[in-house]
Amino acid sequence: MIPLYWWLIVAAALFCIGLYAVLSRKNAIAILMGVELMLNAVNVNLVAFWRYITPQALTGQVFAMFVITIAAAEAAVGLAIFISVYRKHGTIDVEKLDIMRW
Amino acid sequence: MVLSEFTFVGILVIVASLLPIAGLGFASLVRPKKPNPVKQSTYECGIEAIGDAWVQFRAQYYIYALVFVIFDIEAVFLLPWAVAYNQLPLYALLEAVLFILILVLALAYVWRKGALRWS
Amino acid sequence: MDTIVLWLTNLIPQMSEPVARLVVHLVYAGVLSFVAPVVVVVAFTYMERKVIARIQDRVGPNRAGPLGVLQGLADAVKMLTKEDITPQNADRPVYNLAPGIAVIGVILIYAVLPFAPGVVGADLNVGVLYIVAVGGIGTMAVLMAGWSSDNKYSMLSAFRVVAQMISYEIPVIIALLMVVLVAGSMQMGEIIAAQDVPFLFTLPLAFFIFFVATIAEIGRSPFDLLEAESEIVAGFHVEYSGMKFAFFFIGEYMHLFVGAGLVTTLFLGGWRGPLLGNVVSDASLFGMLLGFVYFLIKTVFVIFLMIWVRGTLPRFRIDHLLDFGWKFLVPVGLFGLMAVALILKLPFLSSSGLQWVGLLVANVAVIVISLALVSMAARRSRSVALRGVAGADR
Amino acid sequence: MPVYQIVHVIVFLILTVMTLGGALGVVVSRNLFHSALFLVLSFAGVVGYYVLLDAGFLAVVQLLIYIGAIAILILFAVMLTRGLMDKRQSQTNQQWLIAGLAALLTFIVLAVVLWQVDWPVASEQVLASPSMAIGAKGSQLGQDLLGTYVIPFEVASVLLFVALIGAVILARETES
Repeated sequence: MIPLYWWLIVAAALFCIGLYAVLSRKNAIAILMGVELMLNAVNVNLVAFWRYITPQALTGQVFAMFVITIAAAEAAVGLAIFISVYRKHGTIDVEKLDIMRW
Repeated sequence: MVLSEFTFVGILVIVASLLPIAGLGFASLVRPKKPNPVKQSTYECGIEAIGDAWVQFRAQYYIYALVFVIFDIEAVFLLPWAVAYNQLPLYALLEAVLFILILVLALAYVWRKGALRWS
Repeated sequence: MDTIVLWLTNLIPQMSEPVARLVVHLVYAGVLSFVAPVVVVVAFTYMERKVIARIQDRVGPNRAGPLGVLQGLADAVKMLTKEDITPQNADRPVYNLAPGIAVIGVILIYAVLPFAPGVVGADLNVGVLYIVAVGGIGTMAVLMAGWSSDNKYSMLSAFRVVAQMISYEIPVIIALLMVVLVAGSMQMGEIIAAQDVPFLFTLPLAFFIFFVATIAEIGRSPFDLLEAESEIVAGFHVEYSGMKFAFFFIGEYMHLFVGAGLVTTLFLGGWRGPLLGNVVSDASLFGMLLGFVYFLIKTVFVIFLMIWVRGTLPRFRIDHLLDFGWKFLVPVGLFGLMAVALILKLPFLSSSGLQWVGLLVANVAVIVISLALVSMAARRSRSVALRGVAGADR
Repeated sequence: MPVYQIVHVIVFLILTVMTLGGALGVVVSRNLFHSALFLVLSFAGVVGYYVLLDAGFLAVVQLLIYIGAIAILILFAVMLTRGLMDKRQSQTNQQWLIAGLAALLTFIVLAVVLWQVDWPVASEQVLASPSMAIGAKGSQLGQDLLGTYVIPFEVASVLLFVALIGAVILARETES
């Protein structure tokens, strides 16, 4: 069987790529994609821990299901906000959307 | 673990992806290839296309996708319930009905607000 | 599958069991991805043309071969030798990937479809959910094709088609939920085993919703907005030609067959039929053949129904189409689902015979009530509209 | 090592290339539509991971929700909000170098820690028979959801309700 830490390291790599996307991209939708990548990494971790440490109880899978639910709700609301902002300001570049700053 | 029930699905993905490759590969041997600018221009009913393909589309399409996502997740929660229904006591009925009713309420709200209207 | 593996290991004794299984899987996958498309497309385009011609009082194809049976092959040759034109500004990688993904997504659904007792690629525990999930791949292909063609019409059409496909996915899931609730399983084999009385008779509401929504998912008339020639040229695949167009076409007919096959499996008892199981054993090769014949008869009948619908009904308008899905099928389905769940828990309906009657009554009641409500609403909106016209006259 | 284990490792490596390659594609690609498609590739790799981890139900849920729903939503949003699609324009802000270093550093720290820790992995015979979320008949997951996790189950419904209403109000075209 594949050792547990392989899964964890892959998930960590996925998480960090997502983190980089969130920190560096200009476009709000690209930032949201980064967040989705991070949530996926978390899910891989949860399922890997379930499989290797407590395969008798379904806790890990149930948690992953709730994470997916929240990811979907977050994407739905987030993208709705972007569309609404785009309609008002004509851009979703987060660097230009700083009217709230002053 | 030794042979997951998904093994066949994996095999099918690989074999099925050979179909387009084989089809397009064979076709590229027999078909003619004489491109010219008129042929390769965008076809919009014969009129010359103005601008690129991007025009402002209605956000209404997005609303349908939104409602769809929410109901999709509901289904994911209800399917395990449906499979386990025979083993569950009576209160499972009430819990699930509550779950469904909240979503019916959401649908009713969106409907009343006119978000599902294609004006 | 087990029967075939056993037969193969008996035929070639040197072969070990896992190797035989792998060989059977590979051959079956090959049949599904290379033989099935050709057979399905040739057979059902011919059938569709003939039936539609009969409905419209024409003869249909009659030139290529006796009675025109070779028409499909002639079309295939034509498609192969057509030039492949790519628009100048197309997003090439995406443009080239889309048709392949469309056809692979459909072929993947065949993995869980039981053609005969024991003849199924993978009888997944989550079979029903798998069908819905894999259907989403087709949606992705449509969006890719519409976007990459760099054409306003194909993009508009992609939006429409995707809105339609996702809107009708929800009714499909609700109908499936009813089936799963009664069968107590998502596995196709178990669902067939639970149909001592086909679900068509115990869950007519689910059958109706699933049938209509399947037609819409496949995008056939009266839900063929993607091909509304008069409005959006020819849909998201305007810019495709030759073999790439052919793959969308193959995908559509493969989807037609698998949709009808799913209706058969979920509501008409699948490969079950008289003599099978009591006189002829399921596990024998003859039993498999008989089951396949039963499956094929039912599936062809369902396809005939779909063609009949196409020949009879006019096309929907996009707003009516979306309204029909969201404001009729979804709420009715949800109330039907709650009614079915209630019936299954009623203590005085504990015997299975009484339960079937109860389910039937509940289903019919939901259908009647919803139709009454709809006709009431329609009468009201009509009278409002009439009053508007009268007011305008005055 | 038995053959199936080798196959297992090969499949794992292919899936890793898909997942991480897709994720890198999301970050690197200048065309936002391509980014979204790379995201789908990455999700597809995760579907494979779940299958390898014997979580068949979650694999299908991932396919249904992430690829069938969330990715469609993102693609719709990309198609609805043009802007920043210009290939000549930079897609990253000025702090990309720092962000990259931070992400790399986080990864190195995490990888070292994860590699060093002695995980309390269950015994061989427990590992051999993981619990099935959904069996051919009956579902442990359904019993858990309506038993132990019934409150989160109902709260999820409320969350979806609120998300739907909020998102619809935000995204609606206001009549003018």
